[in-house]
Amino acid sequence: MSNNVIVEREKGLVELERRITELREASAAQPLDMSTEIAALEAKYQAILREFFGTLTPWQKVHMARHPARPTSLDYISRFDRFDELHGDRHYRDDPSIVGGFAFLRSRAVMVIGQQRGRDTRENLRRNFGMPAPEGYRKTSRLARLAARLKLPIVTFVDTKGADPGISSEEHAQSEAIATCLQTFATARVPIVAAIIGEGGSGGALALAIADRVLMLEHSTYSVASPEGCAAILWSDASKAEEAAARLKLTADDLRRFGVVDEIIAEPLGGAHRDAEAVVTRTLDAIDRSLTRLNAESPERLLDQRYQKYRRLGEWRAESLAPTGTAQ
Amino acid sequence: MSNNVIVEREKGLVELERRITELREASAAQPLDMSTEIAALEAKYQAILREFFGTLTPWQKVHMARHPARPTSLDYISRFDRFDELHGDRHYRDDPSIVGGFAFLRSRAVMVIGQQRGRDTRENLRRNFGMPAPEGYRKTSRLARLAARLKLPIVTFVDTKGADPGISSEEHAQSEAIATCLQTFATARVPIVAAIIGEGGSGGALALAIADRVLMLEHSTYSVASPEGCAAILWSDASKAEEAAARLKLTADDLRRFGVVDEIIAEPLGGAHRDAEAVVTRTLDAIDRSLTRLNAESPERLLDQRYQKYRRLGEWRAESLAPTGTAQ
Amino acid sequence: MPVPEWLPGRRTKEAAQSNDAAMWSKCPKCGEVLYRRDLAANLFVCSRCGYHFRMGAYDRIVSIADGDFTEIGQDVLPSDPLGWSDKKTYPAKLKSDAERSGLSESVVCGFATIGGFPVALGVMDFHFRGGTMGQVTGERITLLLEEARRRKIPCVIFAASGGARMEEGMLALMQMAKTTAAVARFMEDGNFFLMVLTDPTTGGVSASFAFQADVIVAESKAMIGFAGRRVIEQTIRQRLPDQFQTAEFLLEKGAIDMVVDRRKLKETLVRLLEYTSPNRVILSEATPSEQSESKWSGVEGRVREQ
Amino acid sequence: MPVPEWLPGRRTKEAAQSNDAAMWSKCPKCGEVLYRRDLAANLFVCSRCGYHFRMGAYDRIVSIADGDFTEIGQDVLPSDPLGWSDKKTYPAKLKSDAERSGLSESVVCGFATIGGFPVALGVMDFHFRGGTMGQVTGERITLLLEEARRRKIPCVIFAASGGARMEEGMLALMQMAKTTAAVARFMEDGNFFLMVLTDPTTGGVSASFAFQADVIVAESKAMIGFAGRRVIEQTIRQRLPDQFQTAEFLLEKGAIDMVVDRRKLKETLVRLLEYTSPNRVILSEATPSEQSESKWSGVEGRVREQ
Ligand SMILES: [Zn+2]
Ligand SMILES: [Zn+2]
Repeated sequence: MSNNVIVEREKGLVELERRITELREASAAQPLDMSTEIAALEAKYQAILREFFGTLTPWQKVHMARHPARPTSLDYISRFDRFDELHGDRHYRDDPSIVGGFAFLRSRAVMVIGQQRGRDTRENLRRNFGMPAPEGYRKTSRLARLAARLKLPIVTFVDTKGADPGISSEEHAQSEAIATCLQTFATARVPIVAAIIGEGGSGGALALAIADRVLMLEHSTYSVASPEGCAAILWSDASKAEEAAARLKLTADDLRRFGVVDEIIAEPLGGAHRDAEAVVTRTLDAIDRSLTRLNAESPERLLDQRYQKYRRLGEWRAESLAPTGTAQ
Repeated sequence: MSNNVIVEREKGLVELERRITELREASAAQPLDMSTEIAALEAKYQAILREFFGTLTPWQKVHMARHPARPTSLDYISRFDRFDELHGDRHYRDDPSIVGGFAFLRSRAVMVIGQQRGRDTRENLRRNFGMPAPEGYRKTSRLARLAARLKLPIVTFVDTKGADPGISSEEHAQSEAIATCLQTFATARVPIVAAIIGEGGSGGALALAIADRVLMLEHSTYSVASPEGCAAILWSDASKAEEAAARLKLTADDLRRFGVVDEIIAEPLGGAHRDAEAVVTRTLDAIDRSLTRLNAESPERLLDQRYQKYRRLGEWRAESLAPTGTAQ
Repeated sequence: MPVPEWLPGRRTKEAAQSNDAAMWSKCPKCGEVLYRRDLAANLFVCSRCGYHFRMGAYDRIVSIADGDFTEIGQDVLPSDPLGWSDKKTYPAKLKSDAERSGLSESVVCGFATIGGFPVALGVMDFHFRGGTMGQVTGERITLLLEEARRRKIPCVIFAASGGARMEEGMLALMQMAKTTAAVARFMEDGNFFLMVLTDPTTGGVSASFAFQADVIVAESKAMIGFAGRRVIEQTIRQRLPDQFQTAEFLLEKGAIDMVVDRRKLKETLVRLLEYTSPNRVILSEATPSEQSESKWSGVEGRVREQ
Repeated sequence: MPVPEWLPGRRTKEAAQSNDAAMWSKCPKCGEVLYRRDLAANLFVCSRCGYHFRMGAYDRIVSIADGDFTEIGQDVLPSDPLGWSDKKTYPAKLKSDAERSGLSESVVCGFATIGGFPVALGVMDFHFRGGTMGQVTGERITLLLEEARRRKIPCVIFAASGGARMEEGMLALMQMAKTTAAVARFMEDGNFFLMVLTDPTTGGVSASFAFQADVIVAESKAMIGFAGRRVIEQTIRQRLPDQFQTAEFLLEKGAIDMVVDRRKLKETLVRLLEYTSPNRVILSEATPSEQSESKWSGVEGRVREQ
């Protein structure tokens, strides 16, 4: 993670931040009025912030989405009014890269399920860097089915590079596990709100993102493959990831335009981690508003609208072809 | 299996059978009329058969049920008009101790599922002596759900010492796998006929035996635990298995009386393996008759009758107790 | 825990003696000598090492319900369908277990409120025939589920069982089918089924209604499995690690939802019931026992409103 | 296999050349030189070692349908939502693939009879963009499933796919959601969904409609998985065994129902359709090709009666 382009830029700010802090402390301890100097430094600091983060390229957004300090699913879930974690796929294993359970959000009982990467190396190892195994997707399906039975709305947090690509994941039918997730969310007769809070990588992210309403953080990304994966697939050269990121249209604005994302949650200058408190609150508010609106719908209408929403996604030329042969 | 009491008795018949065959061959090759001698020997043979097998103790029936030559699930399934095996639990493994798939029985499309022990040592190792792992029960549930979706009746063959009691079976939640089987069969909206063809051992057998109609071969056994297991549990002494067998009421007649079994399929003197052809035909006929009758019922009525059938099983004293304390 | 009026006469002798300050038990894990009265006050958990003693059904009900409990199925009593007899007759075994445990069967079923929520409550007790499931066990649990379904209230069952009961043969095994079918009907209507696995839960109970539940909670260190430890060891011809088949092991293997210390159990159940209650509200942060005393409500299905 | 009237002009150049007796292909497995005409007659299976060559969509349809095929969705054609360009523009890639393969997208959908049974038939083709799923792929498959649901007939899909198509970005990925939802609706009505996995089936196709099917058949030795082999090898930093991710491997791992040699495939599909047909009858023991010729029926949903 040390070659994160956002983290690199932030290093340039550290010295300035330190100097402002020192000056403030000095000013407080001494009778000298240093407010002019402080204001000047802060203005400079803000100018640099704007220069560094005012406009982010897709590649920079990829790194923002992966920023080690970016709020993770549990940072959001811990701000719910209450959370009781449920574990396990009931068959083989509890996959720590998926966190889920009952929760109260603004006094509303919900089922919350999120992909959870680690906030340090040790946790990352335990949580497999947020890449779920089939057991994680099966836990997800189980909790979603439970929510549907008990008529609890479902809230998901999406934050994964993708599904785990290891040997045992293949042996345990990763494809089937993801397909079952997709089917479960497509047919669950309760409102579903998904929030793309970090990296939304490929089918492994989509498995938690079929929803009546999809929210996305301003600097999150969501793409058909990771830029590295895309570059490897198309050009057999993962180092062309920046180019791939530019082409993939993986930013919130792009996806809002395509209709993949319904609402964008603003982030502070420099990214969600610079004011996690505010971002989390804003996100939970948006989820709550969405749920209030969705709760007004009948399950039938909800399901039908969900179907139509995904049914319509995509664009194509429709032209009557001169038949190349006449079918019998 | 060499200490099978039925097999031991049969050894005593081999010499007699050999002599009858020899005499027949000699009679055919020579002008001498030996029909009197042959008839005498055959009469003696029949007398011994009756003496050996005319009345079987529960313990002898246990061994008959375990007889290595006794027809197994595949011996029945192979006499269906057609069979296409389906494999796997879609998650982890195909368990060869469960065999299942689409079949035609007397021109009726069905889903057939059976517990399959080996017919020799090598097959027994492959099929885990007919003791299903959780993956086998999950395959069973999957196929039963598939049958219910496609409105195919379900036919099961029960023949197991019990569910596999190994380490990985515990690790893979054997309890959950069996419970899910029970629930699937209890709620499947299609006719179900189960045939207890060999040993019906405990919950591992019941997992395939919740049915609208339960058939049982005359010398099969079906019990809450294997006699060895029962003796070990109650008396910490597996060698008292014969005593346990006598007490457990595990014969077809006992179970017919209790209402656990609906119909008994007769076996030839000496057991099903002495005329497998006839026993298999008789069993398939009985299954076919049952399905014809059950097909006439609506799914709702079928389900309700199935519920009531198991609802009523059991007997108890019902007396008004003087309350030992008054509840609030 | 105040002792409710209805309780005396229903508890095990051992538990009843817990009012006698002079009686003591020794913790089998750490060896600590614990006075019965203190032990009972601490929910039968060793105050030194946290070891969970097996708990009697009525003690359990007192520890979980808000003080109310209306029992059902007491008039359903065991018979002897197989005419079983070994060292003793089966009726004699039943009689001595009844005397020792104060129970008429291995499960006590009824209706109560937990944290103000009306629930159907079934509690198995290892002290009666090792918690084995016989016909009466199955019948009482089925009655409970059917009535809970009628009332549309959650069902909470505490499992503690050595499996199906040998002395009732196949009729005992058939209770797996019967209870499973009753659970399926109960759940199909969208009702909440909450299971608490206590030490030990194995065999026919584990492989039927216990693992059908929506949410499965297990008490710390409880032994839970399908096959008994001895059976597995005989099969594989080696000793199993101590951790095998514990609640903590099962949590890691994904088989259960959570492991809870008994002293936090009521609080946990109340929280879980809150999520699934028709009137979903968050209770105040008061402890469950305080709540349950202040918000006690009758058993007849009145839903707590706020 | 007689060539149906509608076929010419729809096949790949390579396949079309198969009538030219002089053209040959070399078996990549055993090195045998195989004349195209013989290879096509043998369903593109090496007559020496049984190696299954990848098959064009129309060749597949000819080998599976009874001779009839009514295509749908041909007027749904790919666009360039991302304005993609790398070495070539995306439209240019589409154009060259269309020329090379004779296809307008990676899937051909339509209605046919198989062994007399009317079915919805979708066939993916690796020769067009590596069988990747783009918006048109998803739209055509969805149209097929919706119409099959309306007609209440089984749906048979042949998968061959490298996953979701990069050049259409998230709109390609969203086809997983779209097709999955369509499959779910189709299956909820009790219709039969039969999947044939061919070499290779991976990624977004594998992890959506392919593994939702009622019955999953795979062709011998087909490579099937979620992640690509290279990706896994990079992750674990070691070479995978050859057997890994083959159809035979998946059968053992319980992921699929059966592995079938292509030369037995039609026969197998007919058998499977018979079990699930509304008029369940057993066909005579005649071989499928004989049956299909003698029992040909129109495409408009007429159910074969007997
Ligand atoms: Zn202690
Ligand atoms: Zn070859």
